[in-house]
Amino acid sequence: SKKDIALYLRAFKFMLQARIAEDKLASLYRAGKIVGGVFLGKGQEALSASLGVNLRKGDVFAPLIRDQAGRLAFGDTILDTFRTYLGSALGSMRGRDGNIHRGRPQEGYYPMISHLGAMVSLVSGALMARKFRGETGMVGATCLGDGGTSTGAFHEGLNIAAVEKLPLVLVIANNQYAYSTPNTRQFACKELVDKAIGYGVQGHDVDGTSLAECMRVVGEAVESARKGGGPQIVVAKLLRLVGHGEHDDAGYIDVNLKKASVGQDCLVLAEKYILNQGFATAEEIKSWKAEISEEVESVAARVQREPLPDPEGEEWTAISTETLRESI
Amino acid sequence: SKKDIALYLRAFKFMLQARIAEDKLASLYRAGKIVGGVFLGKGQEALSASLGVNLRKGDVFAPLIRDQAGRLAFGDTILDTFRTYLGSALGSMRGRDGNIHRGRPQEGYYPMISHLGAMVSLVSGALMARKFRGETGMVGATCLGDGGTSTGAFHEGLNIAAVEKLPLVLVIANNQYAYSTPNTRQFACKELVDKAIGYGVQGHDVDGTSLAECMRVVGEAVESARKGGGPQIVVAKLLRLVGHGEHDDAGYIDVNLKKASVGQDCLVLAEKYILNQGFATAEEIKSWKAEISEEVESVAARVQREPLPDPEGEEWTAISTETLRESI
Amino acid sequence: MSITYLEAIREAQARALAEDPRVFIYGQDVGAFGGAFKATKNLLKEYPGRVLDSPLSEDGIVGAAIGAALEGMRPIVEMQFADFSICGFNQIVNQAATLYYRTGVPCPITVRLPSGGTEGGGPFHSQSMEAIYAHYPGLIVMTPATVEDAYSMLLEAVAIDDPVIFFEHKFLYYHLKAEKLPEVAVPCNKARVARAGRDATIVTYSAMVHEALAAAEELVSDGYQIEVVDLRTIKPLDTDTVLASVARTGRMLCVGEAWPWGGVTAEVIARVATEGFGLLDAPPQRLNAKDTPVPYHPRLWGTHRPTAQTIANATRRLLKL
Amino acid sequence: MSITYLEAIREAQARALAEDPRVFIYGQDVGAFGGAFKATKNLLKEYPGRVLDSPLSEDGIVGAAIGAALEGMRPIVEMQFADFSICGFNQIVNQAATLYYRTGVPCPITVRLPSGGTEGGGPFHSQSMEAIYAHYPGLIVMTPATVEDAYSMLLEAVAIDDPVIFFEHKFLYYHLKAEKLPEVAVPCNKARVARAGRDATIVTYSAMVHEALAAAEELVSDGYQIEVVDLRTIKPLDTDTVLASVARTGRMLCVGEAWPWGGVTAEVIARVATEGFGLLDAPPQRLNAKDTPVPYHPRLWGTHRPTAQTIANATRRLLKL
Ligand SMILES: Cc1ncc(C[n+]2csc(CCOP(=O)(O)OP(=O)(O)O)c2C)c(N)n1
Ligand SMILES: Cc1ncc(C[n+]2csc(CCOP(=O)(O)OP(=O)(O)O)c2C)c(N)n1
Ligand SMILES: [Mg+2]
Ligand SMILES: [Mg+2]
Repeated sequence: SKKDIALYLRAFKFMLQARIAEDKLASLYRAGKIVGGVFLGKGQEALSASLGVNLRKGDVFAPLIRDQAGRLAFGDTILDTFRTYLGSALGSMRGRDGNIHRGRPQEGYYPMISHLGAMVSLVSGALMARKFRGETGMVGATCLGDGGTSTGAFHEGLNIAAVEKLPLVLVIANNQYAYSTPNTRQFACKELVDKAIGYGVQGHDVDGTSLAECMRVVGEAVESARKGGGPQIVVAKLLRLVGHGEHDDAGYIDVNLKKASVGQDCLVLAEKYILNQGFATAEEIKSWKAEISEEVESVAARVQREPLPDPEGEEWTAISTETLRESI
Repeated sequence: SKKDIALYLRAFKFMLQARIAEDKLASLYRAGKIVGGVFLGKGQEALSASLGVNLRKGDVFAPLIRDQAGRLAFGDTILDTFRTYLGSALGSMRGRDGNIHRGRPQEGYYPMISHLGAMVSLVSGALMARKFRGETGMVGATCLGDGGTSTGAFHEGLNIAAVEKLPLVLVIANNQYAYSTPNTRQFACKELVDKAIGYGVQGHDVDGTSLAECMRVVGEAVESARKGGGPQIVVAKLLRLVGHGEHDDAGYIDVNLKKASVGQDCLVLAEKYILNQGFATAEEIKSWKAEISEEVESVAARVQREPLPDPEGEEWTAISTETLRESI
Repeated sequence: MSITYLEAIREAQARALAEDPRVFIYGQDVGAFGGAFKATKNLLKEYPGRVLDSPLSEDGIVGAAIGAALEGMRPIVEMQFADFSICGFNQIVNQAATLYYRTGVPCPITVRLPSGGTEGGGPFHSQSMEAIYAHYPGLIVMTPATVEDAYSMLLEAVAIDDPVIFFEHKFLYYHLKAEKLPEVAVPCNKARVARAGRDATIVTYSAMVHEALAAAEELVSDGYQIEVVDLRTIKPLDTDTVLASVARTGRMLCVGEAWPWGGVTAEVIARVATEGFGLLDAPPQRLNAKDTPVPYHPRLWGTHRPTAQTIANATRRLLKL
Repeated sequence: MSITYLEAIREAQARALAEDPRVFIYGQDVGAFGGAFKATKNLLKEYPGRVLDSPLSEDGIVGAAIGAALEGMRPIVEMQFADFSICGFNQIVNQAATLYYRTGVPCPITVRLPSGGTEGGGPFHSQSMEAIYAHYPGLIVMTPATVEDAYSMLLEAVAIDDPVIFFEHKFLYYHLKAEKLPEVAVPCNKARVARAGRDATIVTYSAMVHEALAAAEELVSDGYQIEVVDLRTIKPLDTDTVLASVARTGRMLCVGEAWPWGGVTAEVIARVATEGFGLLDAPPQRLNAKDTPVPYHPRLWGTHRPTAQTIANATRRLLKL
């Protein structure tokens, strides 16, 4: 349908934005302009974008490491992405936190902490709050990797969501590795989606390299959660097409996986698909890329001219209540 | 077979010992002779004994709150049980820890810490050590309740056992409540055994009120772990027939559950079964009870005459290496 | 009418539920059962839907409370025992405590921890964990010693926008009584001179306040007037009140039920030594629990923790220095 | 040939594996990959089957190590960052640390924690958690500051029957170098006078030792000779060496990279104030990280932690007191 095509293209554009923005972040990292690390979602944009475009204002979203596409689709900006990576004082994290630890809780966009699994119960709690207020029709979404499913936090958070029958959508990107650790050293079930029944939640699996499939399956999962179907887990099979971070050459990735269909680039496939289906012309896509590249370049340049955080101006406190602050 | 009957009666005697010993512990608690708390396994003896009698020297066993029967079957004594509850200086915990926090690690009998779920990974690690040394044919067993399955520690420990294909037998007593919390507030899967597939381990369920069933199913699980079948979880349905502890009147327990078959007393059923099958006569059973009661009474009397821990004599240190001790 | 420390905690929660629709209670067995210690007794009946039994999942419980707080609620979490809060420690210190600093959005959760030693409690139902929480930036750590403080400080905890770790002492639950609940409250960040004195200051908090007061009473017969300062809240810590007392007495003994290394007593001495060195006529002293797990048997436990007796002896030694 | 702090840690593990068949290494990515920081590089190749990649499960990793230790092994656990050890905290402080006291059976595990701040590390990859581990009874807490100590103390950690928390500082990994590895080792429970002085003592540990030494160097031009004491191990803490130094100088500044409340600096000041009050010619001072999460941007981080500059200034103030 027209609507589906429009939504597909919307998702595709967020994939493009994410890919182009992240390529730029990588080059800034190589140029020594970004310290700490840069963590990319290359190969996972279709899954992440599919989630983002299926969420609305009023939903809650706690993305993870490789969700640049989904973040943008949920309302995050390339500007704040670069501000956070470069530690601009004007970014939402004000240089206090950086890179993927980015969000605006007041807008339902939660900044991850590094400890994997910890966001699952957070989103469940947010949904409990909505339930208290009798709000319906909204969902809470969060993302995790194959490694993240081994954390106790994932287990406790998902179980709470199941017990409370909350509209949680937990998207698990099985990109075959947790840093260097392959699935075989991470879990022993045949498929991660086999975990669903043990929590009493609905399980979906999907080919993470296909934007069309991700749009369909993630769309169904979000829809079903919205309709009161309770927690949903979506497990996508795909491959991380970059290092764990830009410091990592990913030499440990099995070449056969790279050659296999799981190793295909979802962006390349989506572009092919668009052309085959005649959703858009090569020229149009080319112009989209050009536009985005231009925006990314100008944002990168702008942010590098922005004020850095000022240690002197900082209020060095972790306490919001002024009367309860002390300097030790 | 003769062997089966003998083993059944062995298990039954441990059930009797546990029941009679625990009744005495309860009365000592009511008499104010035991401080802190007393936690009984009433209604769970069949399951616990079935595990204990299927273990051997050289196996590892980390029992939990309601495993008096299994503890005795694994080699623990009524004497050390009372010493630990009464804090005797001669007990294996020397008054430093008490009640169900009892064990002798040097004999593969691990003392639980209170934090539920924590023993699962401990037993997995013990089995990893045996694997390093190329030892086979032994198993490691541990127990948990329905509530314990909600802990991250359970999840991480079981997953590690699955990844390493360890001979772990995890016996889950679903006694319908975690303290006052019913299953409906604890998990949302239809059956706890549904969790097995999500870990890639073998799952068994069993009627925990039937000693014959427990012997068969737990026996199979232990056997299969011994033979290299990897981790096994056994989920038993039964009902806690006492309070969470002796301080608790368990007024929250649904009367319908008490009336239902899940609410039957496994000890009463086993005794009936023995008589029906002609495994033993009423007189024999009577004499067993008498013997055990006598032992329990004499142990209780003896332990109350034993030296209490002496604060002066105590070496107040948590460090085994003398050169690294300090007094602060 | 007289009310216990435990009842005061129950009353404070009832009032918080009554006055603020954003408040709810989440924890193991807190619902119909009323909690392991009955601190939420009848609250579910009085406030249907606002007192929820949780699964056995401390990490998940705290995480959920934080998420609910982000959506405008004021969750009160009850841990069944402080000792088990360790399983929710990551969510508290890394998620709740960092949120305001990282995002400017506060995290108004209150975590109630039934804490401290009792007869037969043993290593895992007796811990005093205030120091490890206070070490982390971003938390308010309250340690009420009286019925009045248990009530007013818990109400304050719920009202505060920052995450509050509320240490309620199990040893005080039943036997500590007051005639009535306070109308006016001393702000939680002010320490209290629990007994005025002249010869030495004992700085302490929570259940040890009562041991210290008994010791001070005993020392009267030796002809000494001992001042006892109840910190009430250990983070932020009211150093000024402590310094003012030491300025009067010139001598300080810090007493805590927790383990010595890096405990409240170390922090207090560090502050007084750096800021009030000149006020001290003798070296400041500290008395803590022994540096081992909390033993099960009452005879061992009675020696493991400071008592009126050992506090009195330590004070006598201090007075001779 | 020259060897880095990180290589020393790798060499110590290689030697432990070579000399003791009970030793194995367990942690995330420690196998073929050689660990996030390459501290176990090639060890799997050299010791097949004895370096195991774990799932992403800190609680399970530590629990498994404890179980293996009970069965006679000597596990070395690598946490990918110290910050994530919080997820294994319960197993460390309640299981490993209580085992000997409860049962008389020791628990010989070593937990390696890549710790401390670096540029761009941010709130969750920069923490200095030594104080919360030291607060619990039953643990040995090592904080090596030199290549030699990283090597010899790690070997000692593996040999010790008690659980050892081994804080290796990420900031020292690559740039700190030594000519060769030590043959003889100073026992881990002895502090070290890293620089002799006369006018004041700076007590510190881990990466801050190098900031303190730089500060002492700077103060030479002011005509001061500053003594620097490297604690090496913070639990047990070598109070005698600290007191001996303060006896020489009469002045003490304690410096730590961790948060102030109840940190190493509070513990050291508490000990010196109680046991060495008479040795002090001026109030003891402390300098710590600021009481907020560790910030991401280098400009903020550089102000959050003590540096040679701020240590020098604090020392100047101390010298004027
Ligand atoms: C509790 C915890 N332990 C360890 C880490 C360090 N760490 C960061 S990312 C990562 C691998 C994550 O793998 P996965 O969950 O599969 O996500 P992916 O990186 O593949 O997207 C690890 C081990 C962490 N962040 N949190
Ligand atoms: C991590 C943790 N949280 C809370 C507790 C307090 N607690 C002790 S027993 C118990 C209920 C356990 O229920 P279940 O696991 O079903 O075992 P059961 O008592 O029914 O045998 C609770 C909540 C604990 N021991 N550990
Ligand atoms: Mg992955
Ligand atoms: Mg139960």
